[in-house]
Amino acid sequence: MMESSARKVNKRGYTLADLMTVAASREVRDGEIVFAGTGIPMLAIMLAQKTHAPHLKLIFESGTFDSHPVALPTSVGDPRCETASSRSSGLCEAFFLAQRGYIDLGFLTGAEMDEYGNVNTTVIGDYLDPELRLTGGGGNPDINSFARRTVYIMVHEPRRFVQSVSYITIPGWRVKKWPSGQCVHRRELYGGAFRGGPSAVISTAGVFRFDVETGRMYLDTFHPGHTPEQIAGLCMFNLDIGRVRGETPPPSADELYLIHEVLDRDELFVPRSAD
Amino acid sequence: MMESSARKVNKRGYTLADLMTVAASREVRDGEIVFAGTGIPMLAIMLAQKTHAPHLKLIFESGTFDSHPVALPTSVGDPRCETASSRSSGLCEAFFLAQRGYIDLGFLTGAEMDEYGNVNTTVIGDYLDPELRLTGGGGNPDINSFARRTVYIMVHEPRRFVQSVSYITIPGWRVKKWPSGQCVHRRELYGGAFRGGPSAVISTAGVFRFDVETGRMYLDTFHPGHTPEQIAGLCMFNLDIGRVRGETPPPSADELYLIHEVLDRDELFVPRSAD
Amino acid sequence: MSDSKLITLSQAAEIVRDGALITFSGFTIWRRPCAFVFELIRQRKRNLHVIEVNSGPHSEFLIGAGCVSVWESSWIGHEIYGKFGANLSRKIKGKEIIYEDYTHAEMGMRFLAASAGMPFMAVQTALGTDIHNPAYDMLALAGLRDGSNPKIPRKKYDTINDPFFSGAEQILVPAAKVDIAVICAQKAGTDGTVRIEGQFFTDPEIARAADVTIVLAEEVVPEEYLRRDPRLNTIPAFVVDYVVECPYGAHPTGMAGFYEPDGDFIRNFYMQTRTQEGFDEFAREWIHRTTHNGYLERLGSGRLIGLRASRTLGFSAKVGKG
Amino acid sequence: MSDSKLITLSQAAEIVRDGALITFSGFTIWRRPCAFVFELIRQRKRNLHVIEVNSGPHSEFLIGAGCVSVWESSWIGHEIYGKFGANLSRKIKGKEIIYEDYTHAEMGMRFLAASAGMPFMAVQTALGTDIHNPAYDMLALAGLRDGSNPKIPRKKYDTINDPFFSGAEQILVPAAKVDIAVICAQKAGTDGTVRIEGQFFTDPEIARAADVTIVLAEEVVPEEYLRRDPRLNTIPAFVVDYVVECPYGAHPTGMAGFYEPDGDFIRNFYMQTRTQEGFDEFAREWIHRTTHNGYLERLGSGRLIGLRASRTLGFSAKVGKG
Repeated sequence: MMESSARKVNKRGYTLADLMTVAASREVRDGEIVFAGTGIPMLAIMLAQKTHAPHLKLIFESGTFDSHPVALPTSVGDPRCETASSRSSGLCEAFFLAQRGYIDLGFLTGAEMDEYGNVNTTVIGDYLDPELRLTGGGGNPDINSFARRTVYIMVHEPRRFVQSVSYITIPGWRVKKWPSGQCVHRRELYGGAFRGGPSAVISTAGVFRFDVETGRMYLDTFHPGHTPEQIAGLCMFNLDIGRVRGETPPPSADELYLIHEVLDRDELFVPRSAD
Repeated sequence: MMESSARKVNKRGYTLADLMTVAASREVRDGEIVFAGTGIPMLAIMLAQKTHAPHLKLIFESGTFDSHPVALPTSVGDPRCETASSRSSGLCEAFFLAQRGYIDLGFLTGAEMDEYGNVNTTVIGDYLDPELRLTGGGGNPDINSFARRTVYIMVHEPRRFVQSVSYITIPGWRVKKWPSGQCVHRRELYGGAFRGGPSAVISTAGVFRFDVETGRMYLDTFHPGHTPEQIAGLCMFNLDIGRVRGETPPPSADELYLIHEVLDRDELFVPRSAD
Repeated sequence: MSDSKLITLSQAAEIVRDGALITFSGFTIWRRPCAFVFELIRQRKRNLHVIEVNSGPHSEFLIGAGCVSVWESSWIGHEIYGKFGANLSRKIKGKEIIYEDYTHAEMGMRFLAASAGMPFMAVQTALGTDIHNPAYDMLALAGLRDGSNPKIPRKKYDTINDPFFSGAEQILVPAAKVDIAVICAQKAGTDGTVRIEGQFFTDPEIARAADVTIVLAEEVVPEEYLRRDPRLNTIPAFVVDYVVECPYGAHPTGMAGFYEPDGDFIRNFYMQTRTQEGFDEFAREWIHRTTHNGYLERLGSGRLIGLRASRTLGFSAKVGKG
Repeated sequence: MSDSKLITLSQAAEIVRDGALITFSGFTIWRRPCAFVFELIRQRKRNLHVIEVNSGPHSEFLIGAGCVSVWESSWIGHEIYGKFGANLSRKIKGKEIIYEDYTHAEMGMRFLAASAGMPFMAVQTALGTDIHNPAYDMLALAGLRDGSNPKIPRKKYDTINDPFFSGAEQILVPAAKVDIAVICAQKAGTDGTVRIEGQFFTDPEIARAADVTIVLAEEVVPEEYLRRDPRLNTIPAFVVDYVVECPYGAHPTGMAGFYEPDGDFIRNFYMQTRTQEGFDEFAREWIHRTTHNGYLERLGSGRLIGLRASRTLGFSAKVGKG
């Protein structure tokens, strides 16, 4: 996903992929139960487990709970997910736990998002007459619905940060109330099942958060080489940049060592820098 | 349950308990999936497995499927139920299978039954103001609801073969339609979930079956020493004795050997004869 | 974090508030947390709402001691060691307890629903029986379905016509939400992973259904050992809040692979406690003014050795009436 | 009776009628019954209604070959070896296939409901998304929800207000009833007992949900061996109707403990089959006018050995991209 830019090392000695992985890992709090997808999310979680969150519990929707992989799984069906887990079972039990409220944090990747954090992974164009059919939702809508917080990893391009997604696959902060399709706050629709929603987006340009009341995205930190105004220009909606805190904190030497020499030595998800 | 009469051996060399166990075992057809309770039912099933129904599959609601116990379990939670089973799990999975329609035959014991095969194991007297509270239903209503046929083992006394049970714990052929409580045929109430109902009662006096259309019990065979008329006198309802086929066939030497020398050597459920 | 889950039996019982909705592991006379129940009685808990798939000796202890105000289940008895629950029976006759009847499948699905964050599940069992008699919604008659306790459903059951296939009427049974689940198991890891040997009954469901899950383990073992084969584990560590190492914690009920039910003990209890006076005498002898260790000493080594299960068979080759 | 369940791959595929509702084991690129799917394609099955928790290479084979008229699932792709389902995507754009979208949790609960004889199950997921857009009930738009096929529900989903607790709106998802489930597993006993190693995904549920359950096993082993430890078995023998011994039956998807997914094969397939012509060429090379044994010979021993999982680890220490 980040192949074009990922190997470009900046003058500080780390790549954009490094920065994003570390920023994502910092979203995890110690002791949390984290529902993981594959790719950078899994790498970020494993990095957190080896740094500030040694007691996080990693759950895969394929059915393994509290895993401690020794080899990086590249998909959630991989038996590498089972290593040293507390229990290995199946998908239904994973979603029993999730719907019951055990999940603190979900980690997802998104292709297209609107300012309320609604995500489309289903279709480009009209659902009934598509330009391009994509993967569909899989477990992503579930993880987001059941978790207290969801963090997204995204490539930052205007066509991905849109005014309105053509199909809501994964619910954000303002969603559609059926049968009318009227747009309402997530809390209103979920009622007693409301636990939270998208909490952060780590894009190739910055880190974004959401105002829980308005449901709107705002810029929290910008990555080195970007400015808030330039990032606003990379969004098709009116991005709130009034709450920006500054630059995204850089990776530490320890984090970089763990990413490249321990967790992803085979460069499955994060390539080493080109120099 | 049959302690008073069980040791009385008749001139043919077997006891009433032997005759009942064998009659019960003959209700099993080869290859059937049988949901077993404990006591004489379990003994009867294991006898069938060792005689004419070697391919029957024994299920316990505690969660073991297709068991081949080497030691007689005395309750369904007993680890003796797990021996050589195809899978060991829990109660929910047992009832998933049962409700899905996998069960051919259920084997139960009953304390009080009416002419439609409705059984009360909950209370003597008024449910709201009981003379004596009994065990309650447990899995018995479920086994009977889900199985194609249910066979009961019962002591034959007039107070147990009643005109009307004070509380229907296990449904028979004519049951109550709520909220009115109007009496309707089981098929009408169960609709698409209808699979059958009580198919036989093995009492200490004879073997009884049910007319599926009227739902009424009739005498099929009478045990040696009884007559149809005398058995009718042991029922508080008007027993149909017009379809009686004759005497209950006696146990074979092979069956008696299996009961006493192989399956129940410790006389847990069927005592040896007193002489 | 590892060690923080390990507490004592008496600390564990202190977690249970008067009036709590509580459920227990096991099935009839197997793996019931009797040591925990004895401690609840010693601590003189009151107004417990016991809700479980079925009841056995442990429930009879608790009911006989007057700790229970609501019994919600499907069955009570002692299998071949006692025909019914004499204490529940006496309390019902004396109108000292509220009772609510379901079936095994209904109770199993009720716990499954609660354990999966679902408000109900559909079943088609016991249609036409008095279990569904609308006049017998006992918690409603007692005024307990007014929503003041958010874990108690507003109805015993509801019906709906299947909108997808047959149109046939379905029974909806409400989730069995509980404050506390107490599970008696063979092995627990130091982080809480539970490995149940033999049938696991409805224990995975009750563990997830409860707000607080307490495990009494015959053996607390290093977590790493259990994690070598996660497919054999029954309950993931993070579902378990507290672990108590409590050998013979299920006595007089049985523990697959460890010990048989103590049939003589259960039969004597059943016979002795047909009256309240008998129960009180039993409680003075076996429960009050002692501890779990004192109880085991009173039983004596010989008796415990006699109940031993073979580690090869998983049950005793000697105790016939297991 | 023991041996009667053992049949050949081609006999197994013959059981599938044109138009059947069919589902498959596994998860994305793991344990998908590809050898069976290739045989379905050779036998030129038509109008299959594929319904599964998620789709992977096996579904893409079947869809590309024109065997599928309805795709009902939540996801399709090849994980890191291919971004989406190029064949499904092409057929959707060309309006050659009917598609219906749910989520993983919804599909899991749909199979659980069917496997438990329930018409529906309640979930609270994906509220407010277009997955629940009433205008997107695609089977209804195609006229397939008229009751003429009793396994197809009359609605995509329904809603109900929880009558027991909060009163909140619940989504009812209908049971996923299927004619045939095909399961690719590590081990099956001669009577049909299935032992799945690694995560079992939704395989126990699909096995019970189907009218006919067919198992492709890497190894068919004596039933007695599996019955020594029934807690490790995943599906009871009587749920399985037919067993096919079929080594590498999941290739190019992976089999925990036996072999890794063949990433190169999947990536090449994904790249090659962006067009129908590309698919047809792939099918000529790998599917038609051959057998499963021929396919394995074409792959070659070296390739298969290279995919081997370590029997100690359960995965390959060499193949990084497992």
